[in-house]
Amino acid sequence: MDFSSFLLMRHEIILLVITLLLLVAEIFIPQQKKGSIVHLAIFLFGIHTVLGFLGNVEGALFGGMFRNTPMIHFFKNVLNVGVLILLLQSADWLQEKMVKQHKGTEFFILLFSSLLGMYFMISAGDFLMFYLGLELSTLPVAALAAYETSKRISSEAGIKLILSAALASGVSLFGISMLYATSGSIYFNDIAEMITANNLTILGMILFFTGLSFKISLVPFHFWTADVYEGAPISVTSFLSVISKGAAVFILMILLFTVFKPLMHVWENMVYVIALMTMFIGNLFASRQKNMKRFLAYSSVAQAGFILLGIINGEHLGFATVIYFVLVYIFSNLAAFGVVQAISLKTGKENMDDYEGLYRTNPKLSLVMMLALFSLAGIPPVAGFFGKFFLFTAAASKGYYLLVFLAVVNVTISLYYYLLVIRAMFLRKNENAIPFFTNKLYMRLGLVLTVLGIITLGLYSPLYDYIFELSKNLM
Amino acid sequence: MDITYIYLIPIIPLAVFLLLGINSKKIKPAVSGYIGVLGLFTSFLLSIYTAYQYFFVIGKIDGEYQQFIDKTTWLNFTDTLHIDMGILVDSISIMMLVVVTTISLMVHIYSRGYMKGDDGYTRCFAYLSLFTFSMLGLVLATNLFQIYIFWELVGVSSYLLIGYYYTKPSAVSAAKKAFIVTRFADLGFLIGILIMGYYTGTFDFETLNAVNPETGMLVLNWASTSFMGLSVIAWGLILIFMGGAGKSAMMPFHIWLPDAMEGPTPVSALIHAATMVVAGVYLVARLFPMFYFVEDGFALNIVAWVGGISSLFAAIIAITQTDIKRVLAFSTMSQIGYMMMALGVSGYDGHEGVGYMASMFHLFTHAMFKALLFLGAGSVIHAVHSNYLKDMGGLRKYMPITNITFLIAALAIAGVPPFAGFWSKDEILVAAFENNQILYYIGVFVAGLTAFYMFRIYFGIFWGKDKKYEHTPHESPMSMAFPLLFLAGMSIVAGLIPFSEYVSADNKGFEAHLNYPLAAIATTVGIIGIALAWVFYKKENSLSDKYAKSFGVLYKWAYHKFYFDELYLFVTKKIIFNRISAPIAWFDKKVVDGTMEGIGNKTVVVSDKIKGMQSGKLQDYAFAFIVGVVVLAGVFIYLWK
Amino acid sequence: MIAGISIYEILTLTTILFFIGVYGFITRTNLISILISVELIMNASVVNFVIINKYLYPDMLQGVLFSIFIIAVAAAETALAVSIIINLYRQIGSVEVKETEIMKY
Amino acid sequence: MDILTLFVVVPVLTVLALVFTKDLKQARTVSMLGSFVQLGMAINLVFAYFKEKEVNDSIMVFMKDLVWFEHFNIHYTVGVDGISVAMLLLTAIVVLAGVFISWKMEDLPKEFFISLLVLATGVYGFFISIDLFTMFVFFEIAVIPMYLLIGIWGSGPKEHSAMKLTLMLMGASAVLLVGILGIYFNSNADGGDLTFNILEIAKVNIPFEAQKLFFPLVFVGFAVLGALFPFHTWSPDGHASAPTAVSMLHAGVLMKLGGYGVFRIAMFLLPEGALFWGDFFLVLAAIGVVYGAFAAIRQTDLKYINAYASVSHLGLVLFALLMLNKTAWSGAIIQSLSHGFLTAMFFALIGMIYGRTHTRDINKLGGLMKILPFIGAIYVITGMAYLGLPGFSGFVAEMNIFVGGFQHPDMFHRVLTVLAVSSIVVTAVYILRLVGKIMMGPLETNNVENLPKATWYEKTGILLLLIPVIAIGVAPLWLSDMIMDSIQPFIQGVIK
Repeated sequence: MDFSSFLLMRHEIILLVITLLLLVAEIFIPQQKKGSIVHLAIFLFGIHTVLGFLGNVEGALFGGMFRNTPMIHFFKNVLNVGVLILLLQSADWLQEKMVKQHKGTEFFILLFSSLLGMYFMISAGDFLMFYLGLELSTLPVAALAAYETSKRISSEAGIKLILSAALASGVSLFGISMLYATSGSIYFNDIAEMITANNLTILGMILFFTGLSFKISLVPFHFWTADVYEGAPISVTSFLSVISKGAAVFILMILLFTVFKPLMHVWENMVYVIALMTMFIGNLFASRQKNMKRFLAYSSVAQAGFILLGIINGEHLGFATVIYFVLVYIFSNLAAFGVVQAISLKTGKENMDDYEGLYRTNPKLSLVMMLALFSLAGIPPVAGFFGKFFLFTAAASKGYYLLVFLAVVNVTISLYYYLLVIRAMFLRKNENAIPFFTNKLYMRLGLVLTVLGIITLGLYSPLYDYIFELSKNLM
Repeated sequence: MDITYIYLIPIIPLAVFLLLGINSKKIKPAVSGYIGVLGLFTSFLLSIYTAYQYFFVIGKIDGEYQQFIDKTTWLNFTDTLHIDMGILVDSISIMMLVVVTTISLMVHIYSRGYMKGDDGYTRCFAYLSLFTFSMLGLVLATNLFQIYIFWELVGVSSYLLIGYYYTKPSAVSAAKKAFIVTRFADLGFLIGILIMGYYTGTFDFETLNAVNPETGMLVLNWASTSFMGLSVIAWGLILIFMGGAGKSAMMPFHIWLPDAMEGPTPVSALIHAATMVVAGVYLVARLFPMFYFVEDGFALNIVAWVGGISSLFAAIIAITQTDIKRVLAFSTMSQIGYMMMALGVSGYDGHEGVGYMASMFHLFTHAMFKALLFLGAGSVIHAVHSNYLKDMGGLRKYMPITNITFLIAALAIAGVPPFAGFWSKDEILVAAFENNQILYYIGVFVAGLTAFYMFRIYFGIFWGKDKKYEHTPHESPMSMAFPLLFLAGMSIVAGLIPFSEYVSADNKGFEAHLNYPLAAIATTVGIIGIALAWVFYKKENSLSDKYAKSFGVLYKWAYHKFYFDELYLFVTKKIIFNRISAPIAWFDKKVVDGTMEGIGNKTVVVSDKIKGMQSGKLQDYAFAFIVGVVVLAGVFIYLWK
Repeated sequence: MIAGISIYEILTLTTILFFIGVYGFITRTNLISILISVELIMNASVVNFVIINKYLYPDMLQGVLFSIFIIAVAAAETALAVSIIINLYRQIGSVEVKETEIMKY
Repeated sequence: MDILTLFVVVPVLTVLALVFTKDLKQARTVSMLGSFVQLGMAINLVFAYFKEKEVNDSIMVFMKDLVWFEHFNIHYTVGVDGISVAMLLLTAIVVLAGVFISWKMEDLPKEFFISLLVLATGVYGFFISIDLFTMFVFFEIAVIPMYLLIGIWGSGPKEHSAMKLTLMLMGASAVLLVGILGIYFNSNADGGDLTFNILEIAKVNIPFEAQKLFFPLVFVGFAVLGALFPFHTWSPDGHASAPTAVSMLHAGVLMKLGGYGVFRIAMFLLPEGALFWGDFFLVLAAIGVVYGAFAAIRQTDLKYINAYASVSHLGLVLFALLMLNKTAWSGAIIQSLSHGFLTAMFFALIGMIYGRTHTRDINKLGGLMKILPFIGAIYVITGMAYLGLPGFSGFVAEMNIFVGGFQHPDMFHRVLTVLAVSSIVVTAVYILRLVGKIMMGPLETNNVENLPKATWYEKTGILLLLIPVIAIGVAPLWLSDMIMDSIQPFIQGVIK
């Protein structure tokens, strides 16, 4: 075995090294200088992100357990960018609050572990690797959710997440065991060849599917979402809603499009039904929320429903549109969470009512929020519109016009509650509006990056073309 | 013949209008008066010149008066249908040119005195010019659509002039009423035009009216489609006549005319007596060949009857009214009914077309003496500051010129020879006698009524009781007196014009002779009417009240104008406003909008209803999870594979 | 291979185990009990993997290996869950599941 | 840069410049300059169009095509025909007038003008696009600023109205989106690639089944913006709450997107669907025409009256479009233009009256002619033009529509035309009621005697709008011919 083949695991290895470095740093850096770990972590991760863009690699390791393709590689980069922005947005919070409680480094270690899990999950070539990746990505997040140990809701969020996740992965495992029973292998490629549409296989697939649905928070497996999002620290919520969800969507799609391709006639109906439920339930719940985090939680449930419209396509068009949408979604949601984060950090306020009159005191933040919400709602010319439009195109290309129609009805409903936030920020006047404040460099950088992403991703078409090319290779 | 200079006749008033309208605040009143009169005078001269040219120099070719047309396309509809703008010169349009410019000039001159000191002096002249322009455009129109365009413009100028005293609510509502009623009638006109356009493929009078000596009407070859047993062209004509009836205040569209007297009196003279209200007559005359030939004159019959009945109806009402302008208004309606009737009973060829000729003749003479009556009435009103008979009496001592001219006009309208009205009325009765006996008798009866009510107010104003006035009335200034004198002159001599030589249905002209027996009957009836008025009103006495009582209900009904206003009010207020519009507004608010809002509200309600699903209990979530799995498995394994 | 016992019987057993776990998860009031129920679900899968490997595909050890990993991960999971539960206990002095219902709707 | 793309670029640049302005004075000056440049460009385009048309015989001229999303075959394709040219001119004029009318915008002026110009950008983009996707993008860009414009600077129940308007319009655009996707995926019916390009799709025979399915979606999607009964209810509330310039722009320009879209997409691309569904929608449109007029009679708020009047007048546009012949279509386009100018004028005047008397309730107004002669006179003129008086643009439009409608060989259509014609009387009723009530009659007690007279910027704004109304009304031939020529290729699709 040639060691150069470990280059395939470049992402994983570097991230692991960074994590270990931080661990070491945690030990050796004296208490009063712990704040510098934040800079160090961001710096290291920044380098990691940049390194990720250097060249694509393709191949498999460990007898096919681990594989890397340009698409996977690209997606890891996407996740990296997302995490980097997230780190930038969280830096102030960590330095001001968490470092003082002597747990600044933990955040990075847990977060990076989770990210590492995702890397493995999306690179998985068999169910074992997939399962390990899945668990590795979930467990640290559960710890992170309970990160603010002094807060009761944080612990509650942690409990809810870990138990639900355990249940989900248990169900999922049971399903995998059935697939193993019918196909005799846990390798994706083998299963794909063996699979037939018998009852046990379908049951296995459904059980497995629910496990991932849980991560993507599809209805009716979404109930944990709102509670955990509300209880967890904003950075963690943000991570859950964009990075974790994105990775899960990616691997779900790969599995559905490759391993379960022969069962497409079953799962496309399933996806159809779940997509509808997810969009409607997510939107109906979101329209009533007052807490911004909870609000964004339901909105992200609804967004997951839209993603299924791309998945239902079942071909590389669907694949490309979903990846593109996820990318756009990462930027949009991060922008929204970033603003919530900034405001929460300065004032501790997280309710929609507190945002009233925000534009008159903090115009820039409000504008970022507006762009983010427009992008989430799918209003041109920001990127979200293109993302959604392409998803609908993907669904429509298979003739699912009714589904698209209901989806656009949902877009309208979702617009309603996004506008509620805009109403609070722009339309209302408030004596006790949140006073003007300025953000520190990291936060600003984090927001600017997201805004750039929101604006350019849509208008800059070569990006989509690039994704489209990549998705061709995967299939 | 180069006729392009005729464009100047309407364009000059338009220019005056724009000049005065845009600069209404900057121009001094005195100057604006001069500008208005000067502009009109130019138009007047041009009209006279045109008339001379047409009738005596170049118009008649091969014993027939020709049509001269000059036009350009204004708007294209389809390859064949288009609106042209241009001028059509033939005998009736020339005749109308003369009438319009003459009366308008007189009214302009008169207004300089009458409107003196009014804030809106300039505005008044601007509107008058606008009206004159529109009316001239209407007269000269070459096709149905052009006439419709100017028809509407005339309507709006009428609106503006009736509502001239716009701070007075009654004036505003009168203006509104006039516009809406005529607009409603114009709806018929427009639909008629559309029908013509669709079935004949043209709007041009030239083509529409074309009569081929061998095959008859050209239009008839184009369309033979029928609707409810009547050819669509006939329907079209009836609808077009509806427009005409609206503008000419025929039954049942007459209700706006009495109210229109809210406008300044010179305006009433110009628009609501002499020119605009005869537009309907002119329209029917313009399309006369069609009316005559299509469906054997079915539509023409309607014209005759509507005219006859309106004439009778208006004359009866006129007897009972106490506002002198309203009496004159009903008189106008009555006389126009006469003209309509004349058209309706007319034939086409040669002497058969006497009704047509008579109608135009009466239009001409009526314009002169009715304008005179109005201007005279204006002069009286100017002097006593009231419209009502009860405030007048014995004015002959104070206003000699007005008295004499008013008397001349009254004699003219009463049909006493040799005044103008006698000649034209006689021709009408001849035509009616020859074609429709019933209408003839109506006509004779109306002639008597006309004489009666006209002298009723004449005596009431100038004779009767000797009233004491707070301010001693005085004769009007020269600017007002001159038009009176001029028109009085016209009222005397106009009847002597050998009209039938120039204007006739087939454009060939014929020689009209006085029908002595009929003339004698008409004159006698007229004189009886005058005599009765003399008895009742010459001296102040209670005879009239007594007789009025003896008529009882009829008097009451006539006094209330047969409750037409109330009927209209009922239809508009109770039916349209309350029974159509209000329910629609309600429906829109509650049902249509309610549905839309309801969808939104329901969504919120549903959202609130289902919030219990998210109970916060971990185990409920797990239960939902498991149920989800089981249901999915059940459905997709057993039901929907 | 266990003589006299077919794969169906064992699979039935694991299925029952799975549903016992689910039932326990849904009905227990104590967070620790719930955690134990989750373990049952996991173990059902573990047994499944081993049995399927042994009975159906004895020439490769994929299933067995998988089950070892599951056990390890389950242990980590339990440890983490317990630590969070302890943290909760520190704040409210209770490990009842009904204490975790603050966030809802 | 090509002559058309500039129409999008200039407002965007204006917006960017506005970002750096500091106060009302700077903001309005910048907006005014930007809008002036636009107007100049629009006028220039008219001449350039005529010139180009002499040498270039294609349906659209000044075409420019850039690939955008290659895999979906999405292009940025622009081009204009006579209709778009006219619409662009309308937009430029109304926007400039709107800027003048908002001369004294106190609250957040910079943001106001930015929103206004973003809206304008969307509208310009919409009119120049001939790629369905690009068109749709601009369509939504034009709609969304309405929320802020009404919500922030509006009056009355502005939040509710803004939300309602936005949701209904976006809901419509959602329906439209499905329709557009339907067209897109049927654009390879004759072989060839999927495309969003309108001109190319028009050459394809989209299967009848698909046309039947997607025509109502596309039609309704656009027609909601054109206030199709029964989806018009956003309009009264929205107009009533919106600030003056926004009402102007919205009723004057934005609502025109509806008719234009129906014409350009629904009719052009799905002619068989149009024939199939025509009668149904025609009845709806005819109901809207009469219904809107009757509803207007009953209202007491000036803006509500105008909003319902718009329902009626724009119903006429849809009505004409469904008549499927050249005359009626040309009438529809001219009506769009005419209504655009007139309704903008109306709203501007209402704004001026409201700004002075602080009421829009007609029962509290009266005799304003005496104290506000300029506004009064223009109000009467606008009213007269609105009720279709010859000499103003409304007449030309309505006559085209009526004559066109009546040229339809089917009796049913002619009967409906007669019904639509009858709306002119009802229009007269409410316009005259309005004029009589607020301008004439005695002065109402609460109207102060010395209200400020119209200012120069108000006058400029109004005259900008009045000039084209009269120009079209007096000499319609050049416009009518320009539009007729452009309709020719479109009508051929329907005849085929």
